[in-house]
Amino acid sequence: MFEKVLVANRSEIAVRIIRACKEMGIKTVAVFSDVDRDALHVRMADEAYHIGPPPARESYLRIDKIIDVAKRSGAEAIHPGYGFLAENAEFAQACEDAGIVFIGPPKESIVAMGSKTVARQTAMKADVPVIPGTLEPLSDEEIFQKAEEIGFPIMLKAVAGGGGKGMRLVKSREELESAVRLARSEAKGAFGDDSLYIEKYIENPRHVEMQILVDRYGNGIYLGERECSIQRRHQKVIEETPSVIMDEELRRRMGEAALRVAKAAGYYSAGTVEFLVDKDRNFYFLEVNTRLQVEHPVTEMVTGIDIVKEMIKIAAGEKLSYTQDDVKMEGASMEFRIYAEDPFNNFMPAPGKITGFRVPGGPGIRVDAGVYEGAVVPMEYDPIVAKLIVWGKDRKEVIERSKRALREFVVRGIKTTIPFHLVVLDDERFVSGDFDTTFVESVLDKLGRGSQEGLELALALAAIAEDQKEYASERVCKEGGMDPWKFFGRKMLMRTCWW
Amino acid sequence: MFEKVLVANRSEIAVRIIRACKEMGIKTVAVFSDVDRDALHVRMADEAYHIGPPPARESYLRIDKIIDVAKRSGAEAIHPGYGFLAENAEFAQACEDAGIVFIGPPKESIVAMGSKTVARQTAMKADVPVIPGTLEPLSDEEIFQKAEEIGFPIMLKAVAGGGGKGMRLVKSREELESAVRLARSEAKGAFGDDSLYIEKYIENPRHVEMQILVDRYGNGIYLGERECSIQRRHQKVIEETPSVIMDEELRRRMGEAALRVAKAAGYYSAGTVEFLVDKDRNFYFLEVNTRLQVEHPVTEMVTGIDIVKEMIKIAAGEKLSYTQDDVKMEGASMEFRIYAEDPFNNFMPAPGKITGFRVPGGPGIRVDAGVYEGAVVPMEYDPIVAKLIVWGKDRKEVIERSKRALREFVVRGIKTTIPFHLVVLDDERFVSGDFDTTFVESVLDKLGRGSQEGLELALALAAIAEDQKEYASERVCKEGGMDPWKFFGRKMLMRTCWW
Amino acid sequence: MAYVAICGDKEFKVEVKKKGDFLYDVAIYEIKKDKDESEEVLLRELSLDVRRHGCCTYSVLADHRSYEVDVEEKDNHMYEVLLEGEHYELKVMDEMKMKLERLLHGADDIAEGEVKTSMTGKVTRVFVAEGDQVKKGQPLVILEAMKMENEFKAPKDGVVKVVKVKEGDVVNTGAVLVVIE
Amino acid sequence: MAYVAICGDKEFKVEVKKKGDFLYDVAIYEIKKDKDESEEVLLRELSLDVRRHGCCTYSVLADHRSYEVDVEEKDNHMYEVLLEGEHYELKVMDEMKMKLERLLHGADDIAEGEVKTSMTGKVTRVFVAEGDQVKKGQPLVILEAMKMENEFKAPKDGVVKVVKVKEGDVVNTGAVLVVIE
Repeated sequence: MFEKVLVANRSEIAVRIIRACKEMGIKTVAVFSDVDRDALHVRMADEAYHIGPPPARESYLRIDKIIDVAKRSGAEAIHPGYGFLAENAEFAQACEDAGIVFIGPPKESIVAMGSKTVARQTAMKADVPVIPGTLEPLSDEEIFQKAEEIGFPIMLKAVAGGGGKGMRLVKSREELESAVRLARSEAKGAFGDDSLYIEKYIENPRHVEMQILVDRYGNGIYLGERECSIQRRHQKVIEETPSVIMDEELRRRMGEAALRVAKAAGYYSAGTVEFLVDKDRNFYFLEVNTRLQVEHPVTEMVTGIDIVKEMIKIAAGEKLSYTQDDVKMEGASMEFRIYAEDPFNNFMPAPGKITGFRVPGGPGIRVDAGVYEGAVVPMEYDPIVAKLIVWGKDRKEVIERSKRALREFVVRGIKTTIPFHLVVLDDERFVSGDFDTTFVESVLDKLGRGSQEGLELALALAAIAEDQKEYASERVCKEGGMDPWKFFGRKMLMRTCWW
Repeated sequence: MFEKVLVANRSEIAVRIIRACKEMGIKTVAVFSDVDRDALHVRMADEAYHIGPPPARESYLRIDKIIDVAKRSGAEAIHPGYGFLAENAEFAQACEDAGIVFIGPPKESIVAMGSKTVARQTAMKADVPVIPGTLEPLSDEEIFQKAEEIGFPIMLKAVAGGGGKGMRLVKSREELESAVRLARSEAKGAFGDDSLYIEKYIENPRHVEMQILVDRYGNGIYLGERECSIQRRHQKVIEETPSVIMDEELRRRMGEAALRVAKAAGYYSAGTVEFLVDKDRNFYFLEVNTRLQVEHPVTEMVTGIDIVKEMIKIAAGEKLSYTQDDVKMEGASMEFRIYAEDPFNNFMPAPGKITGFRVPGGPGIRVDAGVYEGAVVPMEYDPIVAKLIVWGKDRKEVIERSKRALREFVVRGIKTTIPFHLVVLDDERFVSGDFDTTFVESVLDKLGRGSQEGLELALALAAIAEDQKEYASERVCKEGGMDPWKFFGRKMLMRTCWW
Repeated sequence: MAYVAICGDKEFKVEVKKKGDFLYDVAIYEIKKDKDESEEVLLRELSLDVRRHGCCTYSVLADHRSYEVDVEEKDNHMYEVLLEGEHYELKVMDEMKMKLERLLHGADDIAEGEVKTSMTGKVTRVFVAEGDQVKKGQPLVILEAMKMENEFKAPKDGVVKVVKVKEGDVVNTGAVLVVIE
Repeated sequence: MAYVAICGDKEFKVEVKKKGDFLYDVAIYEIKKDKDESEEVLLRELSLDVRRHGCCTYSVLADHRSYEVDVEEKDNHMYEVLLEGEHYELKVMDEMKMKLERLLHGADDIAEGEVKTSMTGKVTRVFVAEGDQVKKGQPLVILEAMKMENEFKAPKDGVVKVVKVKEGDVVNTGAVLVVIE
């Protein structure tokens, strides 16, 4: 086993990997940009190295700097997390060249699966159905032409993409030009590659993915599915397992299909095979995510298997210690992504300082956070600040427990998606399991601003807070003394006695 | 099901019950003494009523006041938690008289099992072996006489007791008089009853208990054992499941024995049957705890069954929704009690204000806390401030994960048992499972004060903190301005410019 | 003291009376405006036991009902209130001060031609210069934060009067990007 | 600045040099005392990048090693340090002040006959009065906190000079209960 691992990432996923390493007795090396000196992953790692300015392409995407830190620190392996360099074959190659183990799949698989067109060809060869669409990266002209051929609505997707970046639903010809420009720009910014392709948009599909673990010796298992249909702008926001549409038979068929694709691609490590499932429970291969997924914890909750540890063990050349028969799914689990976004304002990014942070506790609750009270969420990176993962004996208990936990969860100072999750959990269709990837849009108008009782209490307390401030301020002006409230509320220092 | 439940307790167990109720859609009513207005259970409940001065016998033990609050608030049932009124038959009777459901066993069972002598007779009738000793409450003279008969070492135990209060190991005749006085006094203070009895002290026993759930219709299941051998002054500090000495066969025999005792006592609700197990894996009935146990979460972690919810459902007259076949134990779990005690000073009580509180997160971690950052731990009640419960796929993973989590766990302002737990987890005998109820005493001398590296860092940082204070203070004296450090460090306000 | 509170498009009056160390009597009125008339409708009277923990967390008992509320003054008189997953933003000001402020600034200072940012972010593109003719819906500025790009468009046809940002600028929520006349 | 730090029965000198906004050079010496001689042995030199979060949490980088340390001044110059589950209590004082303090109070002010409490608690029993003859091991006072009772016994034979507490008193850690001569 490795003695020291470099974690080439930040926020909650870096913290997640550091925790796995600590439990395995492996020393950890963190890297950080200028704005991340105070980040939680730096506090938690055994070592930490500065790697450059805030923009990712000058720090977290700088292969040369990261390899250099690995060498200087004596790390034998690098875990890339998700995003950044996780699916970058050039980085896997650079690791190999430097004699460092890349904790992930072989670079050939990254190349093959990273190109969705090749991935789709691989799936077809492995006898797994795919969605109608084009496969190659297209020029603007080709996109306009193909879109007409396939017919609107169509999806624009980044060839190098993932996580909704550079992805756009286009409903009509009129929207196409602007959508192509923005999608290319986002793809360029996120992946350094602005190649796009298009495919037919399947309405009301369910997004179901299969977690797999494959070792270097061809032993593979599937750990069950995750339903990721609750998405906004093609960014997942709530994931769960099991999927309400799944039964043992379909799970086995999809799991085996996933392992066939992996085998055809010469894949090892943890990986995820994504499918769309239509109303008739036909499934279509979508893509392979050759990395640890944001939503891996829900699978960990129901199977008890620590996917990050298994991934590290596979990278170290160990044989898989589980067979398919060892994998049992107990109960149900959901993950709620807590984003620094303002749900009341079209989910605008909401970076800033977290002035209050109280996490829920008690049974069935797991919190994977990348922040702490006092942390600053920078505007340069992904808006995810924490994940709430909930386990229950069945879906009903998970929903009840999740509501309880989300109400306990306090993040003050920045806006978050917590109120949005509560709206989803209160929706009849979500509770009954009757939803698809268009669900979020249909629920947005229910995002109210709370109850009458809550509003009255908020009015009373804000007035009392203002009263306490006024009272304290009066005392200062009268007595010329110290104002204890001056330290609370940033702008109050500017207050004069006149006002 | 009930619409409103009163929780007649405080701290972490009150919070635990409130969480269960919230998940069941039940409104909760908290009660609090003068020093608990700011306690977490008050913040979390839907309603809260003041019930008197700090001493428990004037508040949390006042049956009349609690029944009165239940009536005024319209609560249909009362959950007593553990301690306080949990095993008080008079309280169960008072609930019945007031038409309120007592969430616990029938009062007849409390009476029978509450008297350890009757409990032992019941066990013997149910064909379950017991430990040699006397059964009746004894006068001082009788204790002196019987002790000579049985031979030292002997155990003094409170007839009404539990949780180590009023319990004393007496190794020789010389210690007996003082031990009897203290045990009676503690018993009086804790239970309002100073009756004592004695029994033969079995050396190096293991303390193993069986969790049961029995409904009002005679359906009963056992949820597996908990090993509670890590005790200090007969107070449990670490509990785990499964026990390393257990196998399927012994578990079945002890589980069935536990259910036999329950049946003989006409028991329903959640309950725990305690056994001592000697080196040859013979088990002896010890007592029945007719209440929810502090350590119930480890059982919840491996079975996935929410014991508190089941207890409430049984009280509401529902039939048990599990059969013995439904109960599966997956993986392993340990609970670490975080006490407000100073492990470096003979575990002296350490009440006070919690100035920093950061809980661990990530996979396999559950925190049941009764406090928050800024909370004051009063000196009037049990020293338990939180419980860390850890799950892993096996005992080895639990131990590795627990170390990681305890190192993440920061409680500042009061002393806690966190450093003690880390010493236990580093002990070879604990890791190999080779320990008994005398283990803690043997490990106490290993309670060092950290590493050389840690000491050097502590020295550097304390000096830097002092330097920052000095620097800030200098500025104040020179500039006559404001001292931002004045707000940190309680006593600094008294500092003058001369010093 | 009486305070005026604004939440969304509603206006309230909140009377606060301190009765003891931790006790407050509060009366909440909704101010309903109809043309030049304005009517105060009593919504609720509360007797509160209020304990402040740290800077911004309050434990409140209202006739035995218990609430945990986070109240933070984000900006002068601008309060953010969190309560069991609910979220409120309020402007609260002493009645007298509010009157004074309205005298000084006018009732509502919405300048229709101002294009404001609804997010904190970095300016990555500026498409227009001062004096340009723009059509409604024409892209003016692109902001980026957290890997999301957002286009800010012209709210109406007109002429660009001022461009307040340039590429590379970091702007906070509420900042004016462009003014169109 | 140079600071003297006492941890348990060991004494250290810590030199702190501020090199920049967040940078400190620190040299730690152990002061070994042998009769009247005292020798300073260099233990470690550290170059630290120190970031303070809130009142008492520090993120420290020492030559790329990362530490999260909680440092709180519990009492004047008395620091509690928490670090990955380890726990230290230190007295830290400017070298000059420490010298001054020692001049004023003497090197160590341990009064052998003072019976101090090692816990915060409530006095439930007082067995002796001033002037009483006591034998070593004889119970003097019982304190109670968190449902545990603790007996404080006479450390030696002697006469009770002062009884500083009475039943019902609440005392803090370190308070003198009884003085025996």
